[in-house]
Amino acid sequence: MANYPRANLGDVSLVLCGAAGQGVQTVEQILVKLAKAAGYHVFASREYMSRVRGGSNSTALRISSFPVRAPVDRIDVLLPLNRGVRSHILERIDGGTAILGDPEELGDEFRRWEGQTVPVSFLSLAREVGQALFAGVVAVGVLAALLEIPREKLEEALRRHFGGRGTDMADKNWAAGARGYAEGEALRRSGRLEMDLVADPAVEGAILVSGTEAVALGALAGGCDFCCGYPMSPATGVLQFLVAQARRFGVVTEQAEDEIAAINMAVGASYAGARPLVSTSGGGLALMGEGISLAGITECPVVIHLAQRPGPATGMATRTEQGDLDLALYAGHGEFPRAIFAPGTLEEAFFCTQRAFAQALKWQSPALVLTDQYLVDLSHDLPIPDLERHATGDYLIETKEGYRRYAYAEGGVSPRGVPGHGEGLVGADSHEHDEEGHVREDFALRQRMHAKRMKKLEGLTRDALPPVLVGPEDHRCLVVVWGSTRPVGEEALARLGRKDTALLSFPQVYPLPPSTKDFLARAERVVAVEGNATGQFARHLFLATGRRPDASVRRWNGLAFSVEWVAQELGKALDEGGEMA
Amino acid sequence: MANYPRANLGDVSLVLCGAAGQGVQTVEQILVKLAKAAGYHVFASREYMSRVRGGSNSTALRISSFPVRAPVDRIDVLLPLNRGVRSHILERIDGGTAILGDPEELGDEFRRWEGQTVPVSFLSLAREVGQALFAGVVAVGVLAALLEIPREKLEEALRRHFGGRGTDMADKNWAAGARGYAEGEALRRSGRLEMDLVADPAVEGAILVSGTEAVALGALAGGCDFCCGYPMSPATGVLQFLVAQARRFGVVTEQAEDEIAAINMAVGASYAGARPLVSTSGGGLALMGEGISLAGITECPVVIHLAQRPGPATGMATRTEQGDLDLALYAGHGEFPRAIFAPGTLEEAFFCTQRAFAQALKWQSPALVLTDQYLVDLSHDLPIPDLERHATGDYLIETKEGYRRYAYAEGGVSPRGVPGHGEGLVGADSHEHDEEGHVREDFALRQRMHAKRMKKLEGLTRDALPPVLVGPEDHRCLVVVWGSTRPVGEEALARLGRKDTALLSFPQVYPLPPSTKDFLARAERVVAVEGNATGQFARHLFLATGRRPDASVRRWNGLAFSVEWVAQELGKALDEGGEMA
Amino acid sequence: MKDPAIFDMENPGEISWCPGCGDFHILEALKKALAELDLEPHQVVAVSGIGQAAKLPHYMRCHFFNGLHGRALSHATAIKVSNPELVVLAIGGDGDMYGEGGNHFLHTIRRNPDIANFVHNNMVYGLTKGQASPTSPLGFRSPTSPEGTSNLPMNPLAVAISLGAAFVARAFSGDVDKTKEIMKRAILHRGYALVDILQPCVSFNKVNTFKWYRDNTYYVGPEHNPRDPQAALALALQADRWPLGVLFVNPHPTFEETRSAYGDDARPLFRRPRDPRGVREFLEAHYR
Amino acid sequence: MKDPAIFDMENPGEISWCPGCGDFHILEALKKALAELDLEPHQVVAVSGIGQAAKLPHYMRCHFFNGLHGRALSHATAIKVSNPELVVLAIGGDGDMYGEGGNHFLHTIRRNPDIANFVHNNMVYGLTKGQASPTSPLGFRSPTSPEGTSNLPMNPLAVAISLGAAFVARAFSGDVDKTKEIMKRAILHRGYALVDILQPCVSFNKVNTFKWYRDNTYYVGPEHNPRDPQAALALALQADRWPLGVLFVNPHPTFEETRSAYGDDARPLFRRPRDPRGVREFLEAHYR
Ligand SMILES: Cc1ncc(C[n+]2csc(CCOP(=O)(O)OP(=O)(O)O)c2C)c(N)n1
Ligand SMILES: Cc1ncc(C[n+]2csc(CCOP(=O)(O)OP(=O)(O)O)c2C)c(N)n1
Ligand code: SF4
Ligand code: SF4
Ligand SMILES: [Mg+2]
Ligand SMILES: [Mg+2]
Repeated sequence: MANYPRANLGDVSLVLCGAAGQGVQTVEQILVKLAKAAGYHVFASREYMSRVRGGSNSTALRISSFPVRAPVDRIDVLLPLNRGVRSHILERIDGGTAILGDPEELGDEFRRWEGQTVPVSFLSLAREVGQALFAGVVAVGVLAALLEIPREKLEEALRRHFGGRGTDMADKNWAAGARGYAEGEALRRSGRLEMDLVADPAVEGAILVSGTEAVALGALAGGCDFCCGYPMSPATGVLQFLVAQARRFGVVTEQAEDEIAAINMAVGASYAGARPLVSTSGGGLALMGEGISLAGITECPVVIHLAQRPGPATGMATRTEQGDLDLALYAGHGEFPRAIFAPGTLEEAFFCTQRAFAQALKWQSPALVLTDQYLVDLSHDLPIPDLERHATGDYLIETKEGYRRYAYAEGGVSPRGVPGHGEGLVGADSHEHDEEGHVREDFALRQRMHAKRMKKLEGLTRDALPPVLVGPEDHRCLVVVWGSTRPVGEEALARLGRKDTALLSFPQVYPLPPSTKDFLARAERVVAVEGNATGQFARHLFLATGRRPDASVRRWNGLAFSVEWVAQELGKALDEGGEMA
Repeated sequence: MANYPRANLGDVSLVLCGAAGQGVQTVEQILVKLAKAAGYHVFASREYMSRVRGGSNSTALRISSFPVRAPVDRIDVLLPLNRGVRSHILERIDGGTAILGDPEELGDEFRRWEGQTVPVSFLSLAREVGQALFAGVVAVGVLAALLEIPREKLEEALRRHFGGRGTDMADKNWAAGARGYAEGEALRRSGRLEMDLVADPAVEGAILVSGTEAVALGALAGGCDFCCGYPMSPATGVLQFLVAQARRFGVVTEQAEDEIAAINMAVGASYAGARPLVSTSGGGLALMGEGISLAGITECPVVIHLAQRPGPATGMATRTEQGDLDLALYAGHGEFPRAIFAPGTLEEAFFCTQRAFAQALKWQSPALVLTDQYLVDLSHDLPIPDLERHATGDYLIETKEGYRRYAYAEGGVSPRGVPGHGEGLVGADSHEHDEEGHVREDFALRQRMHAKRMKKLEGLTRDALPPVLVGPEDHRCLVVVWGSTRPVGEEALARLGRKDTALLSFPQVYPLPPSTKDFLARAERVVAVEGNATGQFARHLFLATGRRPDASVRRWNGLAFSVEWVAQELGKALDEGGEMA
Repeated sequence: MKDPAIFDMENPGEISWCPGCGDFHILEALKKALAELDLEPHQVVAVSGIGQAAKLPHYMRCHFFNGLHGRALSHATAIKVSNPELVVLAIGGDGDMYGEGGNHFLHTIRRNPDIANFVHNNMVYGLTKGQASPTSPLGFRSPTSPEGTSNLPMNPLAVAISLGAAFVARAFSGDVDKTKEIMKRAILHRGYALVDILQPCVSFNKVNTFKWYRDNTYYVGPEHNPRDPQAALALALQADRWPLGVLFVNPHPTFEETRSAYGDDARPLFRRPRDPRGVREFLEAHYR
Repeated sequence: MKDPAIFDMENPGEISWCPGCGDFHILEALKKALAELDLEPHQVVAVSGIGQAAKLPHYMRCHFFNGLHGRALSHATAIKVSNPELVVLAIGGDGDMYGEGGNHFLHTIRRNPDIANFVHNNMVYGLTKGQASPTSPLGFRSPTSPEGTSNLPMNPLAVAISLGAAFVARAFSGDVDKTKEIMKRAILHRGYALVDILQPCVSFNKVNTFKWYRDNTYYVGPEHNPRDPQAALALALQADRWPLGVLFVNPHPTFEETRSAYGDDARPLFRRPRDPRGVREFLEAHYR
């Protein structure tokens, strides 16, 4: 009956739904690893409610013969582990969707789509092994068989995953998986549901990481050795990752009492020579402004990971948005230089975070890395990034007697010493200060010191990452994206197949390199795609270049962009029909 | 020998210097009142160090036959109460300056200007009355005589000022004042020092207030009945004023434990129907972002007075700057409407603060009033402003059963109820919420509610105060100023006497009214004057209008602009020679 | 005495607490307490922060202000002082009140507004999935303390008593009836009243379970004199078994009572006429 | 034992404290304490917030970090844990440490970094000109409390003891010698050590003057057992006369000692090589 990939497509889009705490993530984790091991490219993204148990969350997987990096609305196979699937998922069901579900659990919920439903008795199969809890693993088995993953691989994966909980648990899970596998094979044989994907040898050797992991590992590659933070979705993962790896990588970690303690500990650590990272979301950043300003005047390098979610205030705690660019640009009182990165891909998440450390250290300034819930929670396969090439120096000197921390310097960068390294005394001061860091009310000194600090903005600008152009050099139209919207923009453009249009993506959003202006000047029509209501990046681009995007594609409902939606909206916007920015 | 006003001028510029805690402010207060009572216009501004005792502070007075509203570099009479006068004052001494000082205290400090020095034995005269402490009052007496203020007026003023400390103190102070008066008369008669000012009958009935008082009284005129804050220069005065008047005006006041408590108390108070004001400086505002964002999503009107000082971080605690416009524009995470006022005169300080309440209440949004150390600490005479005309409604309804706080409404404004007023239940929520204020994860609802809130920005824009044009309608050049730089810009322009140039001043900086664009478009050359290093307002104007000022005049050394300096810089900038913005 | 059902939601959406969570019992106790005090929904404002506990106001019919993580005490104080006629409750978790909100906890006690502060103390961060909280026991393993937390657990009762709090009590959510009684006393008490409510978190705290609380707590008897700070502190610091009940009572003037704005006028702020003419008169009298 | 003069500034600018201020004595005691502990300027980091007290690091020769109002404990903790070889002092006023910084005060005590916290407690906001502070006595009149503050004064010692602080002491700046001795013990103590130093503010506190402190304080005798929390609390809460000296000692592992980053490597962080190859190996081993 149903055969995937659909015609002319190379990937299967699989959506798993379930209540919080019900194991959707376990299913996802095992399945994704299995699929990758089988040589398929995998892409997984998640959306979930702000609750610990119950509700209905979903994971969208794309399993593919070629690399996939963006979510689609299209659902090929929907696997609802329990009833109560929410309308934004149901709306995506089309005539080509197969629903793989247990009638016992779902009851009437999918009555409308009876013809497309492939009933599988996950629950009773699970109960045969022990209890209903195993239903998820049964589902893994079914899908593994459908994906033609060898049975031994499934066994191996399940035993590895559950091995830590004792052999009995491993046995039972494998038993559940095996039952599912048999069911899946039967489905396949019956022709009711088939998936035919071609493995790609390039997947061999690739790694599979999430956005959270890419940011945290990028930080480690940048020499991060201090991480403190206060839990806040969707930023907590980065802190927790570094806590878990603290011993291995020698990272001092601590859960702070609040965000103010976190940023101030980071500045203190930096003064003492550590390379601190702070991970937070918008509400936390809104509390950190004073501390960031302190980093500015004391010239202490600190890196802040800002994982965005919809605001204002608590907003939508587990959803996604790109609504805090303005905040990142202007957080903190007074004027001081900073750098802001906005990785669009996992490669960029590694590299930009590493680079944030390098730039912070080089220019003795705060640096921010902006991600969002969508980005930190997605994962896909990618080649191991080359992190050695971008290793950062430590830019530290051994101080001598008479050392002056804020010695006047061309370019604004005074040689940085830390207490305990050399004979000098190292001062730092939040007031306007003299070269030693002592508070002094001198108006000419003020002007000089402020200019010295601001001078570093020139260096940061020289070092700024150039925007990435994808598509024809001789384009007429330009689609600009920043941060996590890059891949969805790319795939949407590819889908539109327009030869006249290129995509320009900004892994660094501040300072913008001078080349930005040329890029924008060359295009006849510019369309900005971003995940907020007011067009913050479009405004920011205008400020930097004098070119106001002609139209924009914006979404701010808490959900990530999909390829189809962006393609549709871009289609309109590129044809001059779009909303004016 | 010395005769003031100097040729072609109508005012005397008098600078008093002294250590903190040494009574310069007492001298200023009494003198200014006396001069005003004598029918002179008075203008006083202060600059001081961040310390409790010692150092050297100064007050600059202009006593005048016509209204004066800005500080000048020119010093006609310098009165150093003690040695240690700082270089930024000494640099302003010119050939026309008379130095009125006690050789016993000053020693060699003014040797360079021996010929211009008029020795007065303040200290020995003071000791004759009792102790050196009275030297300041002796000086008041000298100056009163020089200003031809009747002796009885001096006596009355001194007795009133010191009456609270007992008759003995009043008598002694009057004795000191009388000795000074005699000395001053002698000086006058000898022709060594003369001041000839013409009284202006218009001064009669005028009031004399400081920027701090104008903001606080403007707040009261806006119905302010709640004020909390955490002490921070230069914002503390507004809180302390309202504390002092709490009983009279029925204002609930409290010194909070920190700025976060202050802003959150304000939001809570607003929810319960109060009209809260919070007064802080940049460092405090940097901590309040989350609370402001809460006001945004809960739609609770709050007014924040932001008295700027130089940053980053502690910066220069008692100095002035216009460096926090960006912060005011973007503080808080997520997107929500706000209004930002920036009074340039004391009349505007009254009116803008009152208006901030009116707009906050009408549009259920946070409103900010930006001042700076220079503005809050200056004072001058002005006619009693008409505050009744601008009285604000309370925009409150009595709720009915089934009341929904966030009911959908054209224009974005839901009828506002408060708990305890009517039968309805009133909810407020920091999450994205439904019409009752309950948290609900619904993507369409999110989009709708966010749009409803943002819609209010249109109303705020319609209501926005227009910029004020001073000078010829048919100008070729336009000088733009915001906030406290307005009067200095006006006087500087007047001094330049250019017929081709007008001044455009912005009492409201966000949202900017659409007319802004026309104003800027009409001018051939636009020069922005502002007190920060990076040209924040120029950037902001560009964003709103697409017109980038052609040049700018900026200062960020912690001191207020002076008429002479602005005139000089404007002269250059208007003639295309100025620095490009 | 009213029917607790008047506090039930008209359209109860899904409650997002985990089945078996102690929060349900606290909600039940609260509705009963309010009803037994003869209060109606429009007299009560439930103020909360962010966390699982802090969702409570969404599950109860009354006025509510669900603000920011850690700031409920600031909001509640201001609401009460702006309208002293309201019964104001500040509700939240241990992370909310003692972690992010720790400074407001300290200073609200000193300020003494007439509010009741109910802290659902599950010794863990529930909503953000299991990190250690300020009250987590030493050695508590969590995603931010995989080797066990090394921070000493905070004793909120001892801190509150040290600060001279007006009313300090501890309850256990597993005992709805007694919790309700303690809540009633807290609400009736003039001034700031802390009730630290021990609450099992079935999802993330496997140490301090229902059984653990039951086995390690007892009610203080009538022999305890709650006006005696030393005795109260001794109880609060008791580590082997944790006393439940009202440990400390220290009546003193409330924040509202000491505001001069209420010196000559008892009306809530929103009921007062505001007229800029007063400012004109003041200017005429003092600034000419 | 070194010469305290090694801590004198080479180019002493003007000191902006008022003549007669207790801050001078605290500075003197501190220099002596460090010298007697045989410490040199390059071994010591003076960390402070903002306030009159917090200006101290500008008047002493050593490393210094003069950060933000209220945040010195966060800075000091991080400096110590980033380089445990340094002697780290956190210095500030009562407003700084107990007001704006109250939350860090609570949680730094729980965290227990090996730092000494010297609080110049003048019971007033000096730098901002005389507002009431968290420790101001009830009824203290100030520009923000003209009718007298109604907030109960905070007892920082009792709070610290309630939280199980490692070391809690009170000193009086008027007695340089004893203050110096207490400082030495605080610096030597492993873990967080609070010394609340009673300090006259001649400009703004006309209540708690030098004489007032002298008349209302006494030193605890050797009969006091500082390991006994109940006894320590009783002393801390004593209201008629205020005990000076070390009230409480509760040794337990420090923050630095419990960081796994120091499990296998004692070097300060800045001395460690950082090599992204470790990340590659980790990726190869776990993410393929
Ligand atoms: C400023 C800020 N920081 C962090 C968060 C994330 N956050 C929400 S709830 C919570 C902790 C919840 O723990 P607790 O207060 O104990 O409540 P519980 O869920 O255990 O009932 C945190 C850290 C937030 N919402 N706001
Ligand atoms: C965030 C912030 N809020 C407020 C201030 C203003 N401020 C500086 S020092 C101070 C209080 C000083 O009192 P205390 O800490 O007791 O020190 P003291 O001057 O009495 O020694 C305040 C409120 C500030 N610098 N930063
Ligand atoms: S996570 Fe814990 S506290 Fe939160 S609802 Fe579940 S059981 Fe209750
Ligand atoms: S104001 Fe008080 S604390 Fe500050 S220096 Fe002067 S006397 Fe000392
Ligand atoms: Mg909790
Ligand atoms: Mg103090």
